[in-house]
Parts: sequence; structure tokens; C-alpha cells
Amino acid sequence: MSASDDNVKDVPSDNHEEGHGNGSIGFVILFFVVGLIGSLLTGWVLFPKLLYSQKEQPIDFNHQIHMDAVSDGCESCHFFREDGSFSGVPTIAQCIECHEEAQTEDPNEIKLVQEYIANGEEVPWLVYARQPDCVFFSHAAHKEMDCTTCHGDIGHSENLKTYEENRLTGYSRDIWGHNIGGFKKNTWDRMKMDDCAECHERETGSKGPCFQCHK
Amino acid sequence: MDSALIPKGVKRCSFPQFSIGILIVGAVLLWGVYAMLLCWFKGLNQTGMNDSYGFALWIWADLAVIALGGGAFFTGLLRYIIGKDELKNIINFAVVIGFICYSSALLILGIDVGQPIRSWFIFWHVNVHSMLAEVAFCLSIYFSVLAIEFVPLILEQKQIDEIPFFHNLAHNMHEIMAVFAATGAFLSCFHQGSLGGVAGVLFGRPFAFREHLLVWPWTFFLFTWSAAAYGPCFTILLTKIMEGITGKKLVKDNVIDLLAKISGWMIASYMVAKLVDTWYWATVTAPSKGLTFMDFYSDGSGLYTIWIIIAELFIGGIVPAIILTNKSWRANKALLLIAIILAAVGVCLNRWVMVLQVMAHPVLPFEGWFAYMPSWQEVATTILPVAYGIILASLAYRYLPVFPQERELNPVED
Amino acid sequence: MKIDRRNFLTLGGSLVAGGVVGTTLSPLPWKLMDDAAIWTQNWSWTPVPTDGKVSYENTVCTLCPGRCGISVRKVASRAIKIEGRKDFPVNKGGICILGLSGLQLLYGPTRVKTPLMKTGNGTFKTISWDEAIESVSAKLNELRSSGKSDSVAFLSDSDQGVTAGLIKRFLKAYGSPNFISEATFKDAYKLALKKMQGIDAEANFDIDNADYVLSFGSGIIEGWESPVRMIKANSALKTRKAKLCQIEPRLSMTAAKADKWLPVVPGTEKELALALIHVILKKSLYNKDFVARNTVGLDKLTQLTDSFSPEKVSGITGIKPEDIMALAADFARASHPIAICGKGQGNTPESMTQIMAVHTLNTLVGNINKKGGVFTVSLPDYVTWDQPEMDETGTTGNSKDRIDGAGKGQYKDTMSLAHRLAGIVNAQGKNPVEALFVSGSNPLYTFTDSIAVKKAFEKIPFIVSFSSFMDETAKMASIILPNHTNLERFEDVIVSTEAGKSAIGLAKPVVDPRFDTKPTGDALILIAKALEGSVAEAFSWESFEACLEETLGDKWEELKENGFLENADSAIASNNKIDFSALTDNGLAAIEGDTANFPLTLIPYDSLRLAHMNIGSPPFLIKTVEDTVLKGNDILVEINPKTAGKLNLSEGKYAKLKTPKGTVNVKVHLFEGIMPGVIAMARGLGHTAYDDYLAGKGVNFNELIGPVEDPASGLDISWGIRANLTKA
Amino acid sequence: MKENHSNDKANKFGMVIDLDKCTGCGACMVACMSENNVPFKKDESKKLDSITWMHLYRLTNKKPFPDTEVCYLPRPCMHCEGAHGHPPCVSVCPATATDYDKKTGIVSQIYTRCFGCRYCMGACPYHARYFNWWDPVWPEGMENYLSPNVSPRMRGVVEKCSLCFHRYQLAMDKAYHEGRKELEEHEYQSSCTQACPAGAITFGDLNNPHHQVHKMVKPSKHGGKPTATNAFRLLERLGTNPKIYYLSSKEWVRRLGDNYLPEEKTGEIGNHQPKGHH
Repeated sequence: MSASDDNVKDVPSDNHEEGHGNGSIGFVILFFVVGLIGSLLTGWVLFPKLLYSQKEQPIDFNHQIHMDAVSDGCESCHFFREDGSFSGVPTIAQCIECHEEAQTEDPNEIKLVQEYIANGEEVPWLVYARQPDCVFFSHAAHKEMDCTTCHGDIGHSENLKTYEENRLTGYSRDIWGHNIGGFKKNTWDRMKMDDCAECHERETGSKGPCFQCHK
Repeated sequence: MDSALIPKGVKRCSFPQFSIGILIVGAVLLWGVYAMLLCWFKGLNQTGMNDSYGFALWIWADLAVIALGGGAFFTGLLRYIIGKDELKNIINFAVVIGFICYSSALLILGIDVGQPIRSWFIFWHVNVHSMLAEVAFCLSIYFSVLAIEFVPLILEQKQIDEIPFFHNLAHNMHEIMAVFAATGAFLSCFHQGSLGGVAGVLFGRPFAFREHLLVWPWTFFLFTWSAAAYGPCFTILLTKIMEGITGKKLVKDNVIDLLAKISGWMIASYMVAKLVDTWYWATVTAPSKGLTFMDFYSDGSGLYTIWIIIAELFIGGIVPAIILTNKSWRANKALLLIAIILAAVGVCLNRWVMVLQVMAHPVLPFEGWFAYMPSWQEVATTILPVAYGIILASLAYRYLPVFPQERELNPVED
Repeated sequence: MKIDRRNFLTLGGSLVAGGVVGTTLSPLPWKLMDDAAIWTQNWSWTPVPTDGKVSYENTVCTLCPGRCGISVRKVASRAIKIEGRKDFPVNKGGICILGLSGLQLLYGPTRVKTPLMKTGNGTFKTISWDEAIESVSAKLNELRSSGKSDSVAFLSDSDQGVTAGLIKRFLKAYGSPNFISEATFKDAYKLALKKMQGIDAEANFDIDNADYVLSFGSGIIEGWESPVRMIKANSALKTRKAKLCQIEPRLSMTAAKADKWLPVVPGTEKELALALIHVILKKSLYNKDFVARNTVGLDKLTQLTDSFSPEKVSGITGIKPEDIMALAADFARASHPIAICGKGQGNTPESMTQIMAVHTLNTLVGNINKKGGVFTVSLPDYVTWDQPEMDETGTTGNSKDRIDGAGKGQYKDTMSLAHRLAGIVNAQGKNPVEALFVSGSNPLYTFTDSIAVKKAFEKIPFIVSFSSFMDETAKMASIILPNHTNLERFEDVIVSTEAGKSAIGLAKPVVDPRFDTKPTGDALILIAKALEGSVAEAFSWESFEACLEETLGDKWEELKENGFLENADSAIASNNKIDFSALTDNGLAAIEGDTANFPLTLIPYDSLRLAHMNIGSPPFLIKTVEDTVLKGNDILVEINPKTAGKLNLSEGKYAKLKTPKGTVNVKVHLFEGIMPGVIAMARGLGHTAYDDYLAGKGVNFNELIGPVEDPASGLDISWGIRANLTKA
Repeated sequence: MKENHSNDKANKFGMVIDLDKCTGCGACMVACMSENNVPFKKDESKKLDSITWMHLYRLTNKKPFPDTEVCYLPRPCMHCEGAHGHPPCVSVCPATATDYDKKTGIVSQIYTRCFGCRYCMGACPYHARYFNWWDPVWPEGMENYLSPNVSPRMRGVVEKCSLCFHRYQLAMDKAYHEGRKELEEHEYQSSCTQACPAGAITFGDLNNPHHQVHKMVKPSKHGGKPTATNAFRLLERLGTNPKIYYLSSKEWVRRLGDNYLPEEKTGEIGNHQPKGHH
């Protein structure tokens, strides 16, 4: 502001001086800091709470138990088909192979058998890694890599975590990553296009053409 | 009724009279808004465009208003950088026109894209090689510059001006306006040029394609040059219309004469460049693609025949250039008026040709010319900015000291 | 500090400034921006197709008589694409446009989803299969007990295969002689072979190996015979540099791709054929050895064709005498020449004279049962059930005359005269048809003079349709017993492959039935069982599939596994001599209408992009139809610019098309490739049934034309009609 | 690590279409629509707002009866290479929604990135790009046949032939699964090629002298101009450097493949270098 505000009649000049002087500068700073902290809290703490809705999986699943029971690691259930396509989340037909009858007292297993297997219905899993329809991902092209590179150590988890669904996009929070700031520590923390591009750039020298990952 | 808002020392029509005028134009505006909403909610099937006519009336309107609005940057350049001081008496109006033209262009672009809610991808996922990206960037930045240039004028409004802060702000902004004018001129060179480049880079379209200089096709330079040349004519034309409507002289003849003279010489020099370009294109570029000059003017419907290039280059170019460069002719009010009208039509025709004829000309040898008829929705949305422009210009004229010489030329008798 | 306006602004400003800085440093705007970008890409109503295991299932396409092997790509349980089957002997990997669109029929909105019954107010109500079978059998019992079993007629698109066999068996046991099937040019050719050689054989044209093809208007690449096989054969002609000469008044695609196109005045093709025989005989260009060994009646033939000199025939056909002579010479001198006929797709019969003349041409060059020639084969016949035991009603009913007059008197060799149905029902006096069953056929659309057909159908008290789709005929039915679609059912087919070979194919379900439908065979078995007595006894099978399995016997397993069985028991039919004297001339082929009121000749044309038989074109087909054929809902009629000039008609303008059968509004399309004085209209449009993608578009050619009987066979050989086209 | 990949031999997938064999039957059009989830409307007779990635043009020699001749010309996206991988349509896109893949030679189109400015359509001289003027709607039930390999588009975006790139991807999946990095010629074929009953379309790698396409047209090393008799490309002299080649024994057809000054001979045009954004 300029010092030439002197023809403003209803503001006494001393008050004016004070307003820009020692007394109120503190208030100015205070208000600035309040605004700053308030918005930082909003952005970092409140915003993610508002952005994501919490959803529970239809039944809980213990990867660890299954991992112990199978011989072929992740690929025992998440396998490649003969044509090189990836089976992804197992269908009920796969579950039936072992769970035609409940093998334990576990309420989740009982629910699986009674509600889904008995009725021939698929379990409506909420898939943490689900990408938009326009995304093409070839598991076969990445088969040399460890599953954990992108999916993390989910294979040894004992429970399925709460599925946090982005209210705006409808996709899981795991795509953007748990850190709302988008910072990642591990390769599996985020699954955005930039993360694909980053690795492609590093490994192949280019981010690749559009069609490599889009359909 | 609104006398408190009207600038000092000038006379304005009565408020009811003004309101009725605004209401009438407002009705047209609403019609345009309705059409705009139709396009947004129902999609571009509301238009007469098709797969062969992806660019049509709207893109023409965009190019035309930006060329016509070119008066703002060029007058600014002349006033603030070259130092043609007389032009301060018309620069305000030039800025208002520029603002209207550029905001209209942005609005039309917002309707023209198939996915308006994604239109910001042009910035978010920009491809810097695209002429259209260049257009979008320069256009939006220059629009901000125009808005800044418009601000001091608004601040000079009687009531606002009474607030010392705004008064001083306006004053200070005037001081640094040269910086904005320079920025504006710089940006304008690029977006006007890149609008020309939009057509000129199309090497799949021999009608549009032009040889390149550096990374830009000739049309890049021709568009910038023509906008600078023809823009001021449009500023003069609108001033004349304003004078006609208000029944008052608003700008002194020497100001108009200066601007007209500069415009005349600019058009003349542009015409030289354009004719050389046309000649080279017709005799070298086109034949290298297996096409003769007349192939481009063989439209069976009669629209794109040789008359269109005669109209553009001769009637809309050479004729106004001759009139405007001749001192005694441009002093003749009727001839001046004819010249500026022809010039405005000429530049619009050029933009039309560079958009619609490009689309109409068959590229595949076994195709015919493509026909296009705009739908009412397209026409309405194209008229929408005109209505909006009239309203904004009227408001500006009524409440802002747009013409500094008005008071002097039209002393109010008490 | 005193809070005044000024302070308020300052402090408020500070707060906002802090907020702006903080927000910028928080993820909120950036994350929201990113999410917004994704949000703008999500269109909730844009379908997201589900993924799953991909599998391919082979079957045979039965949408047209071509019978191609297809491979259906599935994702989990959904069929998502139809492709040609590479190892199938008919199409060898290729596929036609209709076959490709099959999924639009399977998943489309025009399916009949459950049995339906017409109610008093003309709408349909959903009924169960039990109710449906009950209603049908009640009606049949009623007719049977009142001694009117012969008033039941069954219209079928085909008389081959197990389903047709079941229908025939049903009628036999029930007591009606009225099994009516639709005739194509192949049926007419069969009849000609019977008349000339006394054999029951099917003609199989080995275009695949010919080196000169003389085609009298056959749309070899437009769906004639087996579309894909013929298109492949045409490509092979190009590769071998073999020649194709096309004779027809309009530049069809076959004509355009032919080495030579000879525009002929429509309806004078047989005169041209006779003139070619004339030249071949006169110039002694025929295969004397073959003719001597295999034919009789050469003198009669010489006598008959004597008056068909090139000069005279030139005046009739519009083809120059020297062209006729050159054509005859080219044809006769080729090493594997073949002459063929059957206009367009060959779905309508040709006159006996025409066919016999063509067969005579083939005989004269000795190219019968030889590579690149015409093979006369008896097709594999595995439907060898014992005759059903008939009760008294059955015996009496079967001894009655057929309602269409086929199979006796001068038409004793003609199987059916389906086109007569409308005339019989509409005739004065008592309607002889009390109940009509329609299977695989859509007579309301495909029969000529379709307006009269509709009138006739309105008079038939009880109509049962087996259609999978709500077609024109189904809409008029009293009861619909919907069949599975071709991709949901078993169906046995007999296919012709090159060099006179045949194969049996088996279409099998590739997806689970989508709706409450049943194969027609099953419906018939259920109806028969409900009728009890001897009819029920004749149908001891548990189901259609069981019947199929039993009938095909040892072939069943292999057919189920492979989908086809090559070199099936087809054989060259006996060595009876070919009697040229069977060929007689009935004079110029007549068409309806006088030249004064109807100065033009209207002919139809066929295109693979428009299905015009029992299947309505799915949306994909209509999408490929050019805007010179259909524009909006208007059909365009092709006319030579010269003729159009005389009539003051111009491109794209409306005109009124009038024939003795009806008047319609059309648009005009100027086409240099059509003979002056002739106008042509696409077949396959003008549906009133099906969905919005088909109904109401254009005009049904059959509305404008009426049946014309060939005196020699009784078959409907109408190929065109006189017409008038005036500015609208 | 970079070297491993960048040394991979680049493919240049393209087609040779024999117009003598093409019957205009339309199977390629529908094979494409069915493979690529192309929508349809109730009225498709306005051909300029009808999406047909593969389009059949009907050419005539314009001679009067009875010398008239007609020939169909199937037109997929030409997947122009321009000069050094700069097709006419790619550099104009303001939002990077399309690119040229130097590894396969395919011009992509990303529907979710496109915001519908239609500049690429104006840039393409072949009308190979189509705009979704309407919201695609499948009648109830028909969404069942949609393929998961190609994402359905929404209103307001541009789409075009992808040379069935997803088939390449799926074939590569299989190859990877079997431990290979190269495809056999037959493993990747476009849907139209596979369907064509006339066998008029041949698909393959133009860079590979063992592939049929290469043998049929013998593309020149620089700029790809065909050197085989009867072979030509559409609008060769514009410098778009397309990867779709045509064969026709008819001179009038070949002449209609490009613009010629009256005195110029068909096929004999100067050695124009491909154009493109440098």
C-alpha cells in the first residue's frame, strides 16, 4: 500500500500509523499464521479424511495362511493362463477347489462357503490395485519382477485392510498411495501413471508410447 | 437514476432508454446462452459440424475476433512502445474491444471442445509442439494482460475513483502500462502467429500448408502481420459505430487519421507479403502436391471459387490499403468508412478461408467438396459474444471514461 | 486494537494470505487436481466390459445358407467376437459381414424372450412353455378330430437336416401333406437336372478351379451360393488369372470386378445363352467326345437354337453380335469353363429354360463332374428314420392334395410352391389353411407381393412362429415358440465345398441360452408328445439333442468334437445321359406391367451389406450401407443419368416409384453403371418389424413385385417388374 | 540396462490391400467395429458422423455407361510415419493424446486424454479420425459383447483405427509367457485382415524382408515408397509416409490414389521427402 492514502478522511493519521506499525503487525502475523496452520491442517489432515470413504471387504482374507498352504507362492492362485494373460483375483471356481466344504470354524471361511460358493456367486472383492478401464497392464511383460515391487508384501498379510475409496474417482487410495502428499518410500507405495513412467524411463530409457499402457 | 455513476462532464441517454437497449441485446444473449447450454449438456451433435468439418463457424469466429481484437495490442504497441502519444485517446476503447474479443474467443473455445470439463488438459498435459497449445497459452496469458490493462479504466469510474486507494492504484498502473503493453504485444505476436500456424502446419492439407521459416509456417507471420494491420481498422470501425449510435464525436480526426494511416501502410505491406505467399504457394507448393491453383477454387456449390480470393485479396486488402494510405482519400469520411469496413470484412474472410475452405477442399482425389451448414445453436453461440460485447461496450461507455476527448468534443451545456 | 473496516480488511487479508500459502503447501489443490483429471475421464454410463478367461468355441454359422465355420471368442461366459474358422472347408478363415454381426442378434433387443401368445387386443402376453405347448396341441387336436388335419401347413426355410426332417415327420404322423419350403435357384437347378438327366442331384459349382466363368447375373462376390467360399474363389480367379465374364444389366460389384461386363437387357439372359449355344454348335466349338458319350438330343438342340443367331439375339439383348460370338468362343475354348446362373444371391429361382440353357452350355464344353465345372452330387442323407406309424386320420390326411399344387401333374417334380400360399388363402371361397406353422422363414417380408401375403396371413386363424426374433411374421403369430438363436443351439448342416465335395457340419451352442427359449426340434417333440397317440409314438426321442445324436449315429462324436465331417457320403449322381431335348423355350420372360404406363424396368440388387432373407440386418450391417442406398429413412433407386435426364430427375431428389403392385416414395441416385431404361433397388430394406435400427428404413422390394410362375416348374421366377418413376 | 531395450529391432506394422481382390463386401468394417467396441446409432446414413475406423470408399472412373468402372478402397488409419515419426496428426494434438510409437510404427489415440478439439481430424488427409458427436449407447443386452481389450469411448472424443494394437499386446503376452520377445508373422494380425473373405488384406512388419507385406510392395529404404509394380500409397506426395499400401492393376485406380497435374504420369512423381514437424 502506498503512503499517499492521506486523503482518507475517516481514518485518523495516528491510528493509521499504528495500523502499520508495531502494534498491529503482530496481529497481522498472527492471522497469517492462523490461516497458514489452519489450511495446512485442512490439507494434510482433514482433506484425506473427507476424500476417502472407508469400505470393508465382503469377507476377510488371510494371505499368510494360504501362502503357507500352497507350493507355488503367489502364482498358486494369481497365475498366468496359457495365453499369457493374468488371472488376477481368483474366481469362485478356484476357491471351490479347496473350499467346497468349510475346512475351519473361521467365520470368514464359513461365509465364503455359505454365501458365495453355495450360491455360485462371485465374491465382490474390492481390488486395491484396480486401474481405470483405459489402462492396459501386462503382467506377462513384468513377470521377471517381484510381485512385491508393485503390490508390496500383501502375500504375508493376515487381514485385508480397509478399502479406502476415493469419493471423486472411485478408485482405491492405494493408487495414489497412502501418503496424501504423494510421497513414496517404496516402489509399491503408489500405482499412478507417473510411477509406471518413472520405472519405464529408468529401465527402458523411455516412458514408452501411449499404447503401451493405454487401451 | 444512475447519474451518480456516469462520468463527469458527459451526457448519457436516460436510464430507461439504456435499459431497454440492454434488455433487447440481453435477450439475444440469453438465446446464445441457451444454445451454449445445449451444446454443453447434449454435446456437439447440436452443431452442423461433422467428421470432415471438425473446425467450422466457431473456430472461424475465434480467429476473426482475435484478428479484429488485434487493435488492442497493436495500438498499445504504438502508444506505449513506439510512442505515438495521440493514440492515448483511443487506446482505452481499443483495450475494451480487445478484452471483449479475447474473452469471447475463450468462451467459444470452451464450447467448441468435445469435453469441456477436460479442456484444462491443454495446460495439464500440454504438447508444446502443438500450435493449438501455443494458442491456448498465449491467448490465456494475453487475456490476463488485457484484463490488467482494463483495470485502470474501471478504476477511473467516478465512484471508484473517489476511493484514494483505487485512484492511486489506477495512476500507478498507468505508469507501468508500457510493461503490460510490451508483454501484450509480445504474446500477441505468438498467439496471432500460432493461430496462423494452426492451418499452416497441416502438411496433409495442401490448401492450408505453407513452407516453414524456423519452426513456423508462413501463415504464422502473415497472421500476426494481418492482425496488426487490420485490428486498428476494426477499432476505428467500432469507434465510428459508437459515434453513430451516440450521435457524438468521440475521438478527434487526427487520432483516427493517424491510426488509419498506420493501418493502411500495414495492410499494404501485409498485402505484399500475402501476395508473394499466394504466388509461391500457387506456383511451387501446390504443384509439388499435384494440385493446380484452380483446383482449390473449383467448388461446385460456387462458394469456394475464384471470387473468394479476389474478395479477400483485392476487395478486402488492396482496396482498403490504397484508400488508407492515401491522405486525401482517408480524410474523406465516406471513403474511410468504406475502407475500414472492407478491411474488417477482408480479414474475416481471410480467417474464414483459412478455416472453412481448408475443411471444404477435398484432400482425397476421389472425394468431392464438403458442404457445411451451421446449426442454429452454432449461430446463436457465435452471436452470443457479439451481444455480450455490445452490452459490455455499452456499460463501459456509459460508466467509464473510455474516450478522453469526449468531454472536450461534446461540452455539456448546463 | 480497534476492529474497524480497515483493520478488518488487513487482518482478513492476512488470514487469507496465510490460507493461500498453507493450501499451496498442502496436497489439497494438487491432489484434487489429479483426482479431477480422473473424474473427468469417468463417465458412469460408459460401459466397462468385464475381463476374464478368454476361450474360443467353434461352431457353424447358420445365418445364411453359406454355412461357414466360425470361432466365437469368449471372455468368461460372454461371447465378444465372431471370427472365421481357419480349418473349416467352406470358408477357410474368412467370414462375411452378417456372420461377424451375429452377436448383435444374440444380445440384441429384438429377441423373443419367452413363449408368447396373442391376446384379444392384439398384444402379446408371456406364457410358459407348458401353456404354449398345451395351446398349440389343443388347436391341433381340435383340427385333427374334426378331420381337418390337412388344413395344417408348415412353412420352412429349408428341407434339409434333422429339424426339417422332424417337421416332415410330424406332418406325416399328424396327417398333412403340406410341408412347404422356400425355393432358391438351386432348387430350380435340381429340378432341371431331374428333367434333363432324370437324377435327384444337387448342382455344385466348382468356381474354385475354373479358368473361365460365364455368369448370368450371379453375384459371385455378393452372396451367391456360399458368400465367403465364393469370394475366396473369386480371389483365386485373380491369382490364377482366370477370367470372369459377367452378364447383367447393372454394374454390380461382381460385374465391376469381372474381366468383362456385358450389360444385357434384363430378362433376356436366356436368349443370350441360347445364342451362345447356337454359336458353339454352328462353329462346332463343343466337346464332341463328351457330347457323344454323355448326351442325347443334340439334333433337337440344334433345331431349337437355330433361330437364335447372334444377329437376332443382339437385337433382343442389346449385346453386339461380335461380342456374342467372341464370348461363345472364349467360353468354349477355355480349358475349364463354367457357366452359372441364379441372379444376385440366387435366392430366387430361375426359369427352367435359363437353367437348362446354362447346363447345356456346361455340357457342351464337357465340363460336368470335372474340376472347374458343374458337379451333380447327391448330398449325404443321414435322416434315415423309419416311416412313422400312421393312424387313420394320418393316412387320410396324407392322401389329400397339397394346398400349393406341387408334386402332381405338370409340377410333379416340384417340391413346394410356397409363393402360392397367399393366392390360395386370399382366393374366394373357403380358406384351406386353418393353421400355419412357420419355422426359419419370414414370409411376410421375403415373399413377393408382401402386401397380399399380409392380407392372407390375417385370414389364417392360427399361426405359430418359431422365430427367435420379433420379425414381421412373428408379429402376426397367434403363438410364438421362440427358437434358440444360432449360437445357442445344435443344428446339423450339409455344406458343399470345392470340386463337388460335401461335408456335414454341426452348429453347437457356444453360449448358454439367454432366455426361456427352446430349439424348434424340442418344441416339435413336445407338441407331438402332447398330441398323444400315433403322433406321440412317432416322436419317441427325449429331446432334439438326443434325436440329433441318434440320427447322426457314429458321426455324432466326431461332429461334436470337430464341428464338421469332410468327404461325407456324397457322390456323383448316376451316369444317366443328359437329354438336350428337355430344353425348350417359353419365349421372352414375362414381367408384370405394360410399357405404356410403366416405361421402366425395376430390378432388385443384392448386397452382402444388407441381409434380405429370414434374418433382418443387425445394426452393424445397416451402418455399412452407403448413403447412395439409404439416406435417413429413404431408399435410393439407381437410375442412369440419361434416363433420369429424360424424366427430369436429379440426384438425391424425391421421386414416386410406381409398379403394378404398389407405389412408394424413393430418392433418386444417378449411376452410370446401370443400363438406360432400367432402375434398380436394394433388397433387404423396408422392414416393419425388428428394432429402431432397422424398422422403417427404406422400402421392401417385395412390396413392389408379384410372383411370376415359370410354366415349366411352377416356381416363382419373377426377377423384376415394369415401373414408372416420376418426380415427387 | 537401457541398451538391452533400445537395441530391440523396431517393427513397422502395416498393410497391403489388394484392390483387385477387394469386393467391397464390408466384412473388414464390421470386423473392426466388432473388435474395437465401435458404437452405432439409429441413423448411420449421415456418413460424416458415422464412426467407421475402417472405411470403404467407392471409387469410379467417372466414365459413362457402359464404360463405367467401380472399385472399393478400404481405408483404415494409415499410421503415417511422416518424416522421422511425425505424422500429420500427432504434433498438432495440444494435450498429447496421440503419439507415434517408433517401436511398432503405430499411431495411438488415448480417449481419456483427448478433450475433443478435433485439430487432429483437420490435420489428417485421410479422414481416418472420427469424433464421437453422440454419446455411445448400446441397446440393452448388447453391452454383453463388448470386448475388455479396448476401452469404450465417451462422447466428445476422437477415435481411430489402432491397427488392433491390443492384439499385438495380447500376442506379446503370450510370447513373454513362452519366454520369447519376438512375434511370428501370424501371431499379430488385425481383425480386418483376419476377417477379409477375399484375402485382400495382408498384414505384417514392413521392416521385415521375410514378411509378406515387404515382399509384396518392396518399400524403399527411405520414405517407404513402394517399388513393386501396381503398388501405391494414398497421397504419396504429401509426404505423410503411410504404412498402408495398395495394389491395383487398374491405372485409373492408382491415379486416383494421388493428386496429379494433367501432364504427370501415374506413379511417376518426384522423390518427395516425407514432411513433418522438425
